[in-house]
Amino acid sequence: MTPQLILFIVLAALSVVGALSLILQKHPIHSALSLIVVMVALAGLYLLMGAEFVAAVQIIVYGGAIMVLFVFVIMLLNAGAEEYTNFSKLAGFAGVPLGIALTGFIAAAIARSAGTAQVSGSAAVLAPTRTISEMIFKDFVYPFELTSFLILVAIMGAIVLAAHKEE
Amino acid sequence: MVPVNYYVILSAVLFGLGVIAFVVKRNIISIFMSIELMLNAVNLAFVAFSQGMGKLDGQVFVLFVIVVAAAEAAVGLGIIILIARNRQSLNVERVDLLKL
Amino acid sequence: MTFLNAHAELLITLVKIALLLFIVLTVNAYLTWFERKVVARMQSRWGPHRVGPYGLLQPAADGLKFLFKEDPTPEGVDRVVYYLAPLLALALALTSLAVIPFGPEPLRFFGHDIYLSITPPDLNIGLLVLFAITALSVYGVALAGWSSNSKYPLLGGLRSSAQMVSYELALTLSVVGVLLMANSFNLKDIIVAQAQHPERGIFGWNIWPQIIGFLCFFTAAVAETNRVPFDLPEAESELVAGFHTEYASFKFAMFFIAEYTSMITVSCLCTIMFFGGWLSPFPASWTFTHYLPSAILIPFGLWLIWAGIRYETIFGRIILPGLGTVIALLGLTLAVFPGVNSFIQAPFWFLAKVFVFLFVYVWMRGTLPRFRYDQLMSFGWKVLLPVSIVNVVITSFIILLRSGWK
Amino acid sequence: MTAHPILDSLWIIPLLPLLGSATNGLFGKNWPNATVNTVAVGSTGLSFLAALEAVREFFQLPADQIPFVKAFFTWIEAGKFRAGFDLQIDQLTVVMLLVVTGVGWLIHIYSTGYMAHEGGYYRFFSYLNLFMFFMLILVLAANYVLLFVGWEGVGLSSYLLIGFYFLKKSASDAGKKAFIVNRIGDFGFMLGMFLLFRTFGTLDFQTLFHNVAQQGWHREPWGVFGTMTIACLLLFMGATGKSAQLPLYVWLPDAMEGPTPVSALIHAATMVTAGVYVVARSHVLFSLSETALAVVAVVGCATAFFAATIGLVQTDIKRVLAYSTVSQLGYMFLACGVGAFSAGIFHLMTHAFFKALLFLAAGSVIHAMGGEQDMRRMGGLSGKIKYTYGTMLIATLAIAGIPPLAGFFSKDAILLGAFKMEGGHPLYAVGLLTALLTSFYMFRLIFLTFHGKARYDEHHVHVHESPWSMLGPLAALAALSVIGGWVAAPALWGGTDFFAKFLAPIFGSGEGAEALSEMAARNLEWTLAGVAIASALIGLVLAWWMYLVRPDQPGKLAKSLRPAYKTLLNKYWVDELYAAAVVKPLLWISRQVLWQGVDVGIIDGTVNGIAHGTAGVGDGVRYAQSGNTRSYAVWVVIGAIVILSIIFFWPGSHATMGMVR
Repeated sequence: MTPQLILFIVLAALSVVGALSLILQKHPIHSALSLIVVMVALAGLYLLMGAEFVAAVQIIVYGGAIMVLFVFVIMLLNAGAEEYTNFSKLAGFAGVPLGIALTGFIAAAIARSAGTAQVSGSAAVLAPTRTISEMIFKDFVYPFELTSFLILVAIMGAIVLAAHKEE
Repeated sequence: MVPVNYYVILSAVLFGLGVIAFVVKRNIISIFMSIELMLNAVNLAFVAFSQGMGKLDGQVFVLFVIVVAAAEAAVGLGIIILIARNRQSLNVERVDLLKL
Repeated sequence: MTFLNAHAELLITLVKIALLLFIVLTVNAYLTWFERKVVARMQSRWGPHRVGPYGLLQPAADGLKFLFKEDPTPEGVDRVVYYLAPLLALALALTSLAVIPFGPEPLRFFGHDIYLSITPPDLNIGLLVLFAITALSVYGVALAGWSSNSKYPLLGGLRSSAQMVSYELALTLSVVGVLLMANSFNLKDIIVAQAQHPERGIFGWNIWPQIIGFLCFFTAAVAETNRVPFDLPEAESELVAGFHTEYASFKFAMFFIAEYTSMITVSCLCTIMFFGGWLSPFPASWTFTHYLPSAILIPFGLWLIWAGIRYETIFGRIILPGLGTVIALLGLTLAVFPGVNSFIQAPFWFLAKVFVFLFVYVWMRGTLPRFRYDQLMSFGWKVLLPVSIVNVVITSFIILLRSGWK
Repeated sequence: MTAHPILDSLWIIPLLPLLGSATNGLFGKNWPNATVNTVAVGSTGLSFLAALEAVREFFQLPADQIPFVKAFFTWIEAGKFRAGFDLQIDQLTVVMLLVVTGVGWLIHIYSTGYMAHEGGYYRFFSYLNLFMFFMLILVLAANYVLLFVGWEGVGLSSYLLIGFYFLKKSASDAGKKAFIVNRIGDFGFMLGMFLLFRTFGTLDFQTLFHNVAQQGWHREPWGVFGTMTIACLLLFMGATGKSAQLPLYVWLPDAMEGPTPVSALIHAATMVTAGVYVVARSHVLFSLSETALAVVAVVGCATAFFAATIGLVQTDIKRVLAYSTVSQLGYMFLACGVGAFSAGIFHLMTHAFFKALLFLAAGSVIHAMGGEQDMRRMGGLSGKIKYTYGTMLIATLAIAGIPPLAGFFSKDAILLGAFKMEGGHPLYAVGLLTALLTSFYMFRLIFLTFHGKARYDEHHVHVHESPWSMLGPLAALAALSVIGGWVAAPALWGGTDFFAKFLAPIFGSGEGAEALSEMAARNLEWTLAGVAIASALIGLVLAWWMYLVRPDQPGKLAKSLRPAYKTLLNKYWVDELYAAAVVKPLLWISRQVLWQGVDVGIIDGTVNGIAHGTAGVGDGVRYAQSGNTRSYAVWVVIGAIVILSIIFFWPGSHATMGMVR
């Protein structure tokens, strides 16, 4: 039981609990909060793996921007608790076992795989932030530019969608 | 040191939970959030693999995924706002015309 | 004893945390006092002067008041979130202080290096951590506004979340220039990068090349901390008290402390990134400036003694001279022991700069009017963001030129 | 810079008119006439100049480079079949090229004056340029496929131009008629191409003829229907369609519904001669089949006489010219049939000149008469429109075969060829008679139109001379009709039979070089020429006597042999015959069988059946498409699981998702 393992277990448990409560909570805000918990926990896991930059971005973008947007929209639309309708039960009946089955499959596949590789937790060794930036701006420069274009389009789309129609 | 598989199994579990959430939730926003959850699970797997292989491509890819997720959130929430305006409801059961 | 040696790092960190918390909370308390005094002077009033000499005990009184007031929980609030919000706000605000380095070289203590920051000084992503925390600190306000189940707080929450998300972009972008110049996220490196030419002193700081970046950053930071002139979330004239309308007594105090703490954090950030952190403004060769702290403290202590003797209340006549003596002695010590003197330089300058920024905060509070909401938004998106982007472009271009198109 | 820039880029010649057509057709709608003129006339003029330059360069080519073939790009390639966009230029092409571009250009200029007051000005010129393009493709093509492209293209533009006044029922009907009749011919033409390809494995002229020569294809004697004969006959079928020979001539007279310049350019000078061109082009094949040649000769001869007889009684000035065109084309085919190809081409050229001139002059007359086309309401115009009269008179003399005008030499050459061919005397006799008839009805036209007393209402119709834009081309064509013949003036007339020599490399100097002693040949030619001139003069005098001296004669004559007159007047009831024999049955079949039976019954039935079936299936499947997002999600999950399980439980699969070291 190295301290990393303890940390891992704690964070993993946190994330799983968060995901569960995302499902069980009736009110969207609570779901959002639990999702934020999951994300923070994942950021912790990234740190644990030494991917500090990803961890920071995870919190800044996911936690600080995307989820804020969600919360903002929920507050804006004043969304209430979920209501039950007949079909949804059926979907639940079908979906829950299926999801479990899916999880089981993937887990089993991993179990079958001969993966015993250890994650090197030392961040300083990799100094990833610099390397990552170099990769982004050298090897992945075209995808990078593409994403910038994607964002531009998304912005325009969002504006067009949410803009009030002029009567 | 933690074996990579732990991380990957965790991501699998989270993904499965995301799927279940997608199927079970009724509120559009919650469903959207479950999609984000799945994305996060995948990201976790990416980072785990990249660390395990000692290559950073996985992390770079995660960054791209995050960017795409941001864009998706922007547009998706815009659509959701529209739906809420036109349908006065956020329940997917009531939004089954596949159009606004 | 073995236990101590085994877990020395852990213990030291815990002690440091406790110490920092104590200091920060006290500073917060007296920051309120300072603010009230300064604003009063600006409005040619006395400000607090009943409780204690010069009203020095006013913060303590306020603290007691917060503790003992009734703490009602309104009907129909979402309890979990309602209680969570202030905790979140305060916790995040305090956490952000953890990465701030107050001085370069460690304190030797029983064979342990004790750095003047809670996190180890080689934290590569210090700045990112700060931004992450800032990003999360939206939730405190937003959730508070939502969970109160009341319209003014809701509006306040909406405003604050929108405002914070918008200004966060400018905040982050305006720093990129500095990062490019230091090419590191490490706060320590950023400071060190400004000391490349020790003989230049103040002219080596980032403020000169990054003046635009600084202006953007400071503006955005003020907006992030919901201070005047960007305090719309708690605009009392339109929203009663904004997001914390429904909060009373200590939960309100939490928001209060969180706000002032984030003020301190922002001041620290400005100091570190643009004003050379703990660096002295004078060229390194001017060693005599090392006596500046004592040169300030001793006269101040003497003045305090002199003024204290002539204070009207007995209590004051007892307290103030004592305080003055302490300060004067402190100055004297600094002057006498060269080791202490050289060690104290960095923290001294750091705190001095932070103090200046805090004063600027108060100053603005005293002078500037509040923005209108649409003005706020358009300013953030149409002025701040583009300007900071332009700043980034120019900076990187110049750096590229310097490096000779490598 | 190569020695022959234009030859290396021959495509420029057809391209220019195409550009003009495109420009006018796309943008010309709102342009002033002047602009449209500039584009249309300019493009054709430029291509005329290019053609001249090309010819100049052609003459400088060394003999071994003739014919000059240039492949620009491969158009169709399937198996061993290749049809390229290859252009070719040889002596024959040179003649056609000059005729087409030159006459075409003149007629463009003329049209600017003639069409000035018509609607759809830009449309007209767009079509006209389009025609030029296709005609040039036809002429320059180096293989049958490309030639067929031009062939169909000119058919199309002729259809468009005949139906130019598409609001007039008769015009659109005439257009359709021309199109359909031509299709019949094209059908044969295509069959011929297929047969040729199947036999020789290529459709490029040079390779094809070369193969023929290589395989030492023996000449198929009379009455033998070998491959070559059938192929030639099929090709000739196409030619009859395009060149309005029996039995497919019916469309040409109706084609006069189109504007007069169109009649001049397409239905007199160029397009209708395409058939002759094709026959001449594939003379190698024809000369290998006596049967085919005989058929060509007979058909040509018959058509010539037949059309001439009809022309005798027509009263519409343009229709007279139309029938004369048909009969002149008959002459050309006669020439080809008797193997006097160069004579045929020669007549083609001269005919292009004076027939175009005739039509243009007639157009000028109609223009002067304000749209009147019936000769019975004209007369005495000679004084009023002198230039038109003069030019038209020249043309008439030329076509009638009065020396030394162009028509005389060409017609003389043809008759000579016919006479020299063994067993050709009947053909010669009919040809001679036709010549007489020709001169008769042509002068009848002249006298009815320009002489005698005016038979029109002076008050309503005020005759006026046409603008110079119309008279200029008339003058130019008149000059050509005069001197055009001298290029082929035989030694007999002190000329050096340049034309035949020029074309000799293609057709061989064979024709007319029978074993006749020089002296005998001279005498023969003298006699024949004399006879021809005499017949022409007889026709002239006859017309003069009947229509000027005793204007009451024609009426009497018509009464006295009423049935013959009726027959001629109704063009031997050929149209009615076709209507009864072909059109009605076709209509019946298409209405009863194709429409009611096939279309409604089978096709619609199938389509509707499919539609109903689909709808039914849709009704069934609809329930899967609940539109509920989450149900879709469930389906996706199921699919994922299925795929995973396949990957997973596949025998011997080691699907792993973790780290594989």
